[in-house]
Amino acid sequence: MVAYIIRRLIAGVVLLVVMSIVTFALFFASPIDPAQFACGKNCSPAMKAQTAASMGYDDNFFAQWGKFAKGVFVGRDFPDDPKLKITAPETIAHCAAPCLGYSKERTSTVTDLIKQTMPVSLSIAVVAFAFWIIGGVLLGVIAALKRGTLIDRGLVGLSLVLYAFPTFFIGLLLLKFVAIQWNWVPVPEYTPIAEGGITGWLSSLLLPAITLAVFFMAGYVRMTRAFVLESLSEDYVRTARAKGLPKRTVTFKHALRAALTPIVTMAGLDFAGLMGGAIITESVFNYPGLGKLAVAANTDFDLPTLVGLVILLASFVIIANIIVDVLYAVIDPRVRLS
Amino acid sequence: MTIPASEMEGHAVPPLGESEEGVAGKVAGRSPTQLAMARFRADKLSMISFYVSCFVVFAAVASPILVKIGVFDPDGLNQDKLNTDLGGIPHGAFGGVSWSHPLGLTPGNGEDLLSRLSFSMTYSLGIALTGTLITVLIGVVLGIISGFSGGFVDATVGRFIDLTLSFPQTMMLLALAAPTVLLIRKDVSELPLLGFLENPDLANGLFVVIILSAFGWPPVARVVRGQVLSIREREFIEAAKLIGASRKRLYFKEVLPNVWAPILVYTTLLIPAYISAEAAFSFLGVGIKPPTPTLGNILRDSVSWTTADPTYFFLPGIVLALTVVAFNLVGDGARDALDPKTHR
Amino acid sequence: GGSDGDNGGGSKSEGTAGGNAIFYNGVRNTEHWDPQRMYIGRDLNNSGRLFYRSLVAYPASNDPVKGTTPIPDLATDTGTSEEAGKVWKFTVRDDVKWEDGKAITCEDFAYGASRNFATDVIIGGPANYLFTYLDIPTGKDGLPEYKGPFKKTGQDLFDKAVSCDGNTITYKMKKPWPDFPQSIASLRYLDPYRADLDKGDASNFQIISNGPYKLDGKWTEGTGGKFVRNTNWDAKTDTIRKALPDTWQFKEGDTEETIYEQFLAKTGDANFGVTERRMPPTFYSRIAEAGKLYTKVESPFVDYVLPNFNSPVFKDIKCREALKFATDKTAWINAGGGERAFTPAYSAVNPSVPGYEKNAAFGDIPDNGDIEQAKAALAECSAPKPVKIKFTYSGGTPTSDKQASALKAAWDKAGFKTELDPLADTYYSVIQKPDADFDVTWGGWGADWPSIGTVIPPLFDSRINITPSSNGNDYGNYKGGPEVDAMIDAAYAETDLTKAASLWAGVDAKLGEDVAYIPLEITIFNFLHGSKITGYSNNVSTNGYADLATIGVTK
Amino acid sequence: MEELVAEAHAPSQLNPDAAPILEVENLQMYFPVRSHGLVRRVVGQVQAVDGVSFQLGAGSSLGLVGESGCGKSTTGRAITRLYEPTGGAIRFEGKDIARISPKNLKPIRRDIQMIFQDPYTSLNPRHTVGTIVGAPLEIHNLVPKDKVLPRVQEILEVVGLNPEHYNRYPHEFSGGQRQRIGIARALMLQPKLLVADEPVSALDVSIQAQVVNLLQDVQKEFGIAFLFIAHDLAIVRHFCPEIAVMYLGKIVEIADRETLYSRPHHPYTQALLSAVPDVRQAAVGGRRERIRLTGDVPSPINPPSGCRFRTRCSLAKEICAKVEPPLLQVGARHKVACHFPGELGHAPQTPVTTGICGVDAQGNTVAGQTADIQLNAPGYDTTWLDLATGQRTGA
Amino acid sequence: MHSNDGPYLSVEDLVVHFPTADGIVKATDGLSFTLGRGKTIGVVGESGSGKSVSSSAILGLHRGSSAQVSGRIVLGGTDLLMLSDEEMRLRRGKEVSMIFQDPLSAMHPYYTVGNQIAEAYLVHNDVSKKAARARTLEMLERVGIPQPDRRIDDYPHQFSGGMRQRAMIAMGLINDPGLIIADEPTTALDVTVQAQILDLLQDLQREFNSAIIIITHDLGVVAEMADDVLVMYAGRAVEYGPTKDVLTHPQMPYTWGLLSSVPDVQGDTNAALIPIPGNPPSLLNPPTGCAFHPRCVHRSKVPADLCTTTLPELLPGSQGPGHTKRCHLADPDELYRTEILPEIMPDLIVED
Ligand SMILES: Nc1ncnc2c1ncn2[C@@H]1O[C@H](COP(=O)(O)OP(=O)(O)OP(=O)(O)O)[C@@H](O)[C@H]1O
Ligand SMILES: Nc1ncnc2c1ncn2[C@@H]1O[C@H](COP(=O)(O)OP(=O)(O)OP(=O)(O)O)[C@@H](O)[C@H]1O
Ligand SMILES: [Mg+2]
Ligand SMILES: [Mg+2]
Repeated sequence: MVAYIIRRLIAGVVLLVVMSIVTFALFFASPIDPAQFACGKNCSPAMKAQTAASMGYDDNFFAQWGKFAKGVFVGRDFPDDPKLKITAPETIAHCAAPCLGYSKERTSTVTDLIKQTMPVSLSIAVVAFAFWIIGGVLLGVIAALKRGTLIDRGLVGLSLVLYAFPTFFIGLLLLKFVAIQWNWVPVPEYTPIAEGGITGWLSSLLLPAITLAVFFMAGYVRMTRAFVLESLSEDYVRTARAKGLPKRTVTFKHALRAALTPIVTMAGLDFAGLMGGAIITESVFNYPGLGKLAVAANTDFDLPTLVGLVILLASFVIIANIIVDVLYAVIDPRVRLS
Repeated sequence: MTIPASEMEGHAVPPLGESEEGVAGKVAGRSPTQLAMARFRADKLSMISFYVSCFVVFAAVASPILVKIGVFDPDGLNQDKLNTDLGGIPHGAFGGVSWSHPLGLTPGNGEDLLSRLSFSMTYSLGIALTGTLITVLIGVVLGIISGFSGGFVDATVGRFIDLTLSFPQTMMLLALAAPTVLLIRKDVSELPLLGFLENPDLANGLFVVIILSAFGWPPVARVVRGQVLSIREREFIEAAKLIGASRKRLYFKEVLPNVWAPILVYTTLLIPAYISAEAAFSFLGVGIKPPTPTLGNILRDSVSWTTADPTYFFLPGIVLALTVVAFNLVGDGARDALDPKTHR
Repeated sequence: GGSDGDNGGGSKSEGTAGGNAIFYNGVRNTEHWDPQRMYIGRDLNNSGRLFYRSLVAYPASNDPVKGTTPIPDLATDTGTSEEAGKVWKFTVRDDVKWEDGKAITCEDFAYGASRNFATDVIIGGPANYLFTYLDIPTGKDGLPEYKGPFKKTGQDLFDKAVSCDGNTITYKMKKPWPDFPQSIASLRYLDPYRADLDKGDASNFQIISNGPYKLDGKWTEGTGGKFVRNTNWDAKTDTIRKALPDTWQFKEGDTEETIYEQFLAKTGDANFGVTERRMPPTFYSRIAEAGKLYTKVESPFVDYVLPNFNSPVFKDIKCREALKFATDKTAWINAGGGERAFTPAYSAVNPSVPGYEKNAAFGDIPDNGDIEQAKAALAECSAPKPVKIKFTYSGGTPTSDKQASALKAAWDKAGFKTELDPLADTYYSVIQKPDADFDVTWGGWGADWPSIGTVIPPLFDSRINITPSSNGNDYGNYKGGPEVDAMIDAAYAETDLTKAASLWAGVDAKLGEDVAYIPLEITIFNFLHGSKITGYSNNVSTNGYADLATIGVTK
Repeated sequence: MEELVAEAHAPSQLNPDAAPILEVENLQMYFPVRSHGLVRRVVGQVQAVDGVSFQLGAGSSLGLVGESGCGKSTTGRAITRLYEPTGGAIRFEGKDIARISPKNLKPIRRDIQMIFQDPYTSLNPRHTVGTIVGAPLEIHNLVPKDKVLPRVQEILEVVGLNPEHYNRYPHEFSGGQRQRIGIARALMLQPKLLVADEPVSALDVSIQAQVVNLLQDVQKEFGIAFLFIAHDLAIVRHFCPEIAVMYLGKIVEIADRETLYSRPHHPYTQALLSAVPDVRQAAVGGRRERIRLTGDVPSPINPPSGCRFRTRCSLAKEICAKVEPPLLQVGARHKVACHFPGELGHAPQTPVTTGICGVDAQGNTVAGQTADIQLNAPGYDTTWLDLATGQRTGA
Repeated sequence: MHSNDGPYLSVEDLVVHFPTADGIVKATDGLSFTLGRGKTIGVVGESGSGKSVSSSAILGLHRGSSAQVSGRIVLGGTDLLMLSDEEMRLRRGKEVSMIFQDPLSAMHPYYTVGNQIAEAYLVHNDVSKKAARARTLEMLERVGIPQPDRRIDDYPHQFSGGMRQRAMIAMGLINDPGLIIADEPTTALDVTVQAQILDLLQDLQREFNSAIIIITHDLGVVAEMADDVLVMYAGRAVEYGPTKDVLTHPQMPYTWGLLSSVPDVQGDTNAALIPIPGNPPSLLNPPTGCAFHPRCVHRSKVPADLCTTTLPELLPGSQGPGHTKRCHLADPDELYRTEILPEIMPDLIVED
């Protein structure tokens, strides 16, 4: 097991390296000049050249990647100009390891930006995850148990309809009506636990989390329903009934348990994806998370932030993948013990 | 309508030694596909959804023609029919419903909503279908190759899948949108035969298609690979090897027909997902740009007119929901029909 | 300019001190709080009203003249000029302090000015004016030979141009700059700066206040920040800022819809809020509902389209004229919200700028265009018919897209075949490329201070704009040639502001003849504010935006 | 009618003089076992088949029986060259095909065919019967395209299917009928050897006989040799004049039907036979006397040393753990791999193999003595070890 | 044959119908039999003849599905079909228990064997977990699992096929049920393992004096295990009686067919296999009259078209009242002796 995890971790690191090279290559091939953006609107060629030099954009692709990779381990200075270090060291931004780059547009290291925005995205992801997993699995089980009835059709139909609408649509409506016009909840504004306590934090996340949860829940209702139906027809469920177990035990302990494995797998990866910020939801509710940062960074083509974010999010997914695989082995003794 | 298989086993097939049943003429069997189609037809909800989907497809195909011959005018302005003092809300009830504009007008410019909704199908469905096609194509090819070859090839494709999945899709979508579209319009369109990509709508549409398929294929590949893995183990594959079948025959004659069903199901479910995706992308300003009508573009505009022009707000939403739900139900129906197990 | 709307300057009731006010920045984030880097009207106004004081500033006034006439702020007077405006001297008050209690010195001003020259660090600001005027030689790369306080290259050149003598700071110019104080009052680029706290790039969001409020904690891009009272600010030294609320919360990222729904719902914190975002047309039907919260005022901005002089089509004056005649301002305005949102413009210069004249080239054309003349001109246009053109504009909002398609409809009616090319993120980077592939583009501008000299040269003087890799603000790649260059120089040289204004008007007329641009409209600001706001006024001195100097809140 | 049927499906009889069509010598088939470690190196081998030798006469049948996982199918698959054997020789008509390249395999394919166990997975559900049965002709380009169908119908007739049903799909047929389709496909190329891997064990009892009879008919009509794999001892007995019993990858006993079923010499064969429930017991009531085997079959990854059966054998002695018993010929057509071979209850007290293996009774190597017969040779010698006398005798 | 106070289990006119989209599947149609404590009944028949469905009905497993179950299933004096779902549940696993065919799929892969067995004990007995575990260990020991204290925490996939079946038996017997239904308990196993399991079942039956219904394809298993045998065809019993009687003097052509289509390990190697022609009928539209008539080679020996039109009653034949059959043939014994037996067991003729 340990060897297996180590093997997966090494593979993950390799994947991350390849992934970062591909990312660099993609952005390097871009016909958009990042220096132009970093330099701003009133920018002469000379100014642009200076900016490019200070950000290292004037290097070739491999050198840029090399510097980035080095920065991750030992940190980096922006600009890395020995002369300036003497005349005005205070104007040099030091980006400590693990350095994912320095954003000239946001005048901050990418690591700091991520530190700032990450808690928000994580909060939304956690609460939304709780909503959709509990809601999706519960409704899915109900639909499966009431198969063919009006309840089943209603649940599946509703989840389909909700799924049909893009998140921004649902989010905007929730914001406009539930929060503002009907004033059932305050207009969501991210409140960290440190400020608002658990309840403040939770209530500030209500609408964005519901928006996201609705989107994901649709899939989970259908998925859970299908898996539970499948496992209800398994022989071991028949065995459980033949033992005289109460229906609840049969459903939850036996049928759902097996159905949960693929759901957990899916959920783990979905959650990892979400940690990287629900771009649309964060935009709709003006939540200063990774997703909004990504949108902003994209607006001014803030290359270091974009690249940093992409690589960070990729590592989330890769790690989640490993965790899910390990989890899978933990859940399923057939995998664990073979 | 369905002839139960067990009945045939009982009677239609002559038992050994009974020569009396010398049925004259050819007895054509019903292929699994035909049976699935019969099952599908028997499901009312699926059939209704199928008709709705067909109607949508019809609208998508017919709209450009109707625009050409002047029946539809999605870009025609009717500002004179708007109340400019109220920010351009159409005069008249229900968003300016009239004989010439059966679904009313859009606020602001007074374009014909029916024309726009109908024409939007051409783009939205065009993107969804092309995206699905490419996604499935990549997925199927890689899935079959990796599933059948196993070993190194399989591992490589597996890593490639991991790599693809590790990219944050929406972020890449955002970050690559502008540069890629620029690239397509500038450089790609200079290639022979690709001149049409200079058109911004096509270039933007292509970009969405590229993103959808670039990130959409791994699940297809996984599904197909899984199928191929199990089919590879079936004895009929060994039987085929034993009669000396070539690799080509194994792939295309023995394996491929057996993976069609899951592919088809996946395809039908991918289309509505991509229609929704296009709508979501347009919120981020990615994809075909307004004023060209796509479901996403219209919805994005209409969602801010909730109170000012409720007709304009509701109609596009209903059309999108109906389309996506219909396509999804067709997919569900196809799955049930193709996999009789779920029928039980 | 000034107030000519329904409610003009808004409520005039005097407020009382205390309470917490909110400013909604909206979806457009503040890019810089570094005084030398700011160039967005909203931020220039707000910072000047709350935490950055300059040598001179505009009083809070709705009067077109009073509101644009500088009064002393950190300086003891409005400055004295010598050599017909080539030398300017200001004396800094000795009773003003930074937020940490240190006195504001003349050196701080000199240092602030020097930062403009660090063109690799202090990016984005209006330093161009200093490069044009300040007596520092220009190097081969077109940039001043002084490289700013970080590199210190050519420091002596700067020290000669800007010097301190006790509390008196002297600025030496290459050529006369009669409205120099107005530029100081309008922009923040000659604000003082603390050399000991300067971290260059990293100071972008650092606020070293000398006004009534100081930043509490950090500024977070995309979220905003909170301003609290600066105890080292002495109200006695300041005649402009009332500083009524105890705190000012700046919020970034909300959409217009969210902000305005909240104003209308009159619930929650938004009651204490004001914004710079204009009311979207979707809310026009609910203006009655808003009652006194609604204000409307003509803005100092003008929107126009620019034919690209590098495009094969619009190289030809006839083609440009055809476009001019075909342009339907009314349709554009209607698509954007109607008369409530815009009023037709007849020059790139806003009527509020002194010396404004209707540009003859555009004045006589009906607002909805002249299709016959357009067709006639197009017939003479050398481009192959139908004339295919590409309109690249800053899209991304449903309204801008609607306006573009309205414009397209009109142009197409005259015989053009228009392709719409909305760009969101990449807009400026695309159109600033001289070889960019578009035929028409969109632009909007407001004078940096009430002088046509801050409109025409920044937009159309090819010498300061066009370089091999960028066209600066001259998106149409217009090159006036020696004739126009000479006219511009003459206008600059004229020290009598009234005379100068008429010279500028001449330049504008020439631009009209060349169809260097086609004016569309003047934006009308439609605003709502929170119901608990007092002293709300869309002052001329703050470009028609809410003047935060006078605003208070009731509890 | 019954008489006719009975006559038609007479079981094949042993023809000792038939020329061998297939000779398998010391066949080995190992599957690598990979570790879960950092590097997935091979950590072991599943010794699925380990040194199997036998001979099959033309037109004859050899039965292969044994418990699940003992390597029956693997042997069959290696012979049809679905697997490439790890070691040993497979001589088909005298030619070793064990290592033949895939390219040269194609002509062999025509001669060696297989009938599969599972009638549900052995037919491609997306092909019509005509396609399935006609495929061999197409692939080998044996007849012109327009002649394929008549040929298919002909063969369908032979296996007792309605020839008009050529364009039906497998799912429209019952299990027994599907098995007939599979047989038809195998017959299409007129093979000389058919490997039937549990051809009836997936079928309903009432259908089994149909298929078994058909196979017998086919064998008779076309003179096909059968390698008949099954775990049902009764069916094998019915079908094959000669039977090999496998245990854990090895043949433990091979003999003609009469000998094997009435005088089995290997304790495993004896246990196996005694475990089969018998309908005739109804007349007596209660259970049959049986030899109770304890424990499970060991893993083929780590087979026991010496005799692989010793862990479950009541006769096992020291020598069994040390020395692997050779497949010793103890009758004209009877070989057994046991140190203590003998009829039930008559096992010798001392190992009979000491001389042959060159060891003493405890299994320790005796210096100077070497094995004096060639082990693992397919087929039978003219002389054998007479257990009663301990001498080599001949016919 | 049975004690005076009536049989332990008595199934009367059991009907199980499944309404489906294509029509009603008559899986079991009027099945009756009785079983005393300590006795075994063997149920044989082709695939799809309704064996499993009938036994599931006894356990009440069709409750909650769309199946229509009618008739009477009297177990120890109570009609199980009259019980409420909850009352039935409390009897399931306690008074009646079932051993399934494929123990791998019949056990939950995620729970340990011990857990699953203990669960069956805990649900019917108010005892501590510890006590349940002790009881589980005892049962595992009893069914012959070596080192039960080590294996109790293993998962099903870690057990071999035979051990899994033993564990299933332990699970079925842990509450000392009066009736055990074993649905093809050895079909997936090798002969040697099958022998072990059958031995075990018999030992346990003696120990607990339980009644066993054993469902199988294998007439040999029935011959060795069962006191009575019930031959099913198309949802109905076609022959029913004491095993010895039925297997030595079968009176129904279908039973003959079953006997003649499997060879015998001890019989004459020259004996022919006589298959039953054709295929089992559809339960949607079972043939009229005797359901077996389309496959019956002796049909011609019955006058008129009785076989095709009239369903024969299950009536005692020449072998006494305990041996019933469903056939129109006038003298099946004679037919069997003269025509069938010489073919399939020629060696037995002399004895007879
Ligand atoms: N491809 C393979 N890779 C690894 N091990 C294999 C493979 N095929 C078979 N084995 C192993 O080889 C052994 C023999 O398998 P084989 O299928 O030949 O047995 P069998 O006698 O046919 O059994 P059964 O009666 O269950 O069909 C088994 O232990 C099996 O697990
Ligand atoms: N839930 C159900 N719905 C419809 N038909 C069913 C259902 N369950 C069983 N059947 C049908 O009832 C018939 C009898 O099935 P059953 O499982 O009792 O057969 P069996 O005798 O046990 O066969 P096998 O030997 O294959 O186990 C079959 O035709 C089956 O298809
Ligand atoms: Mg096998
Ligand atoms: Mg069954």
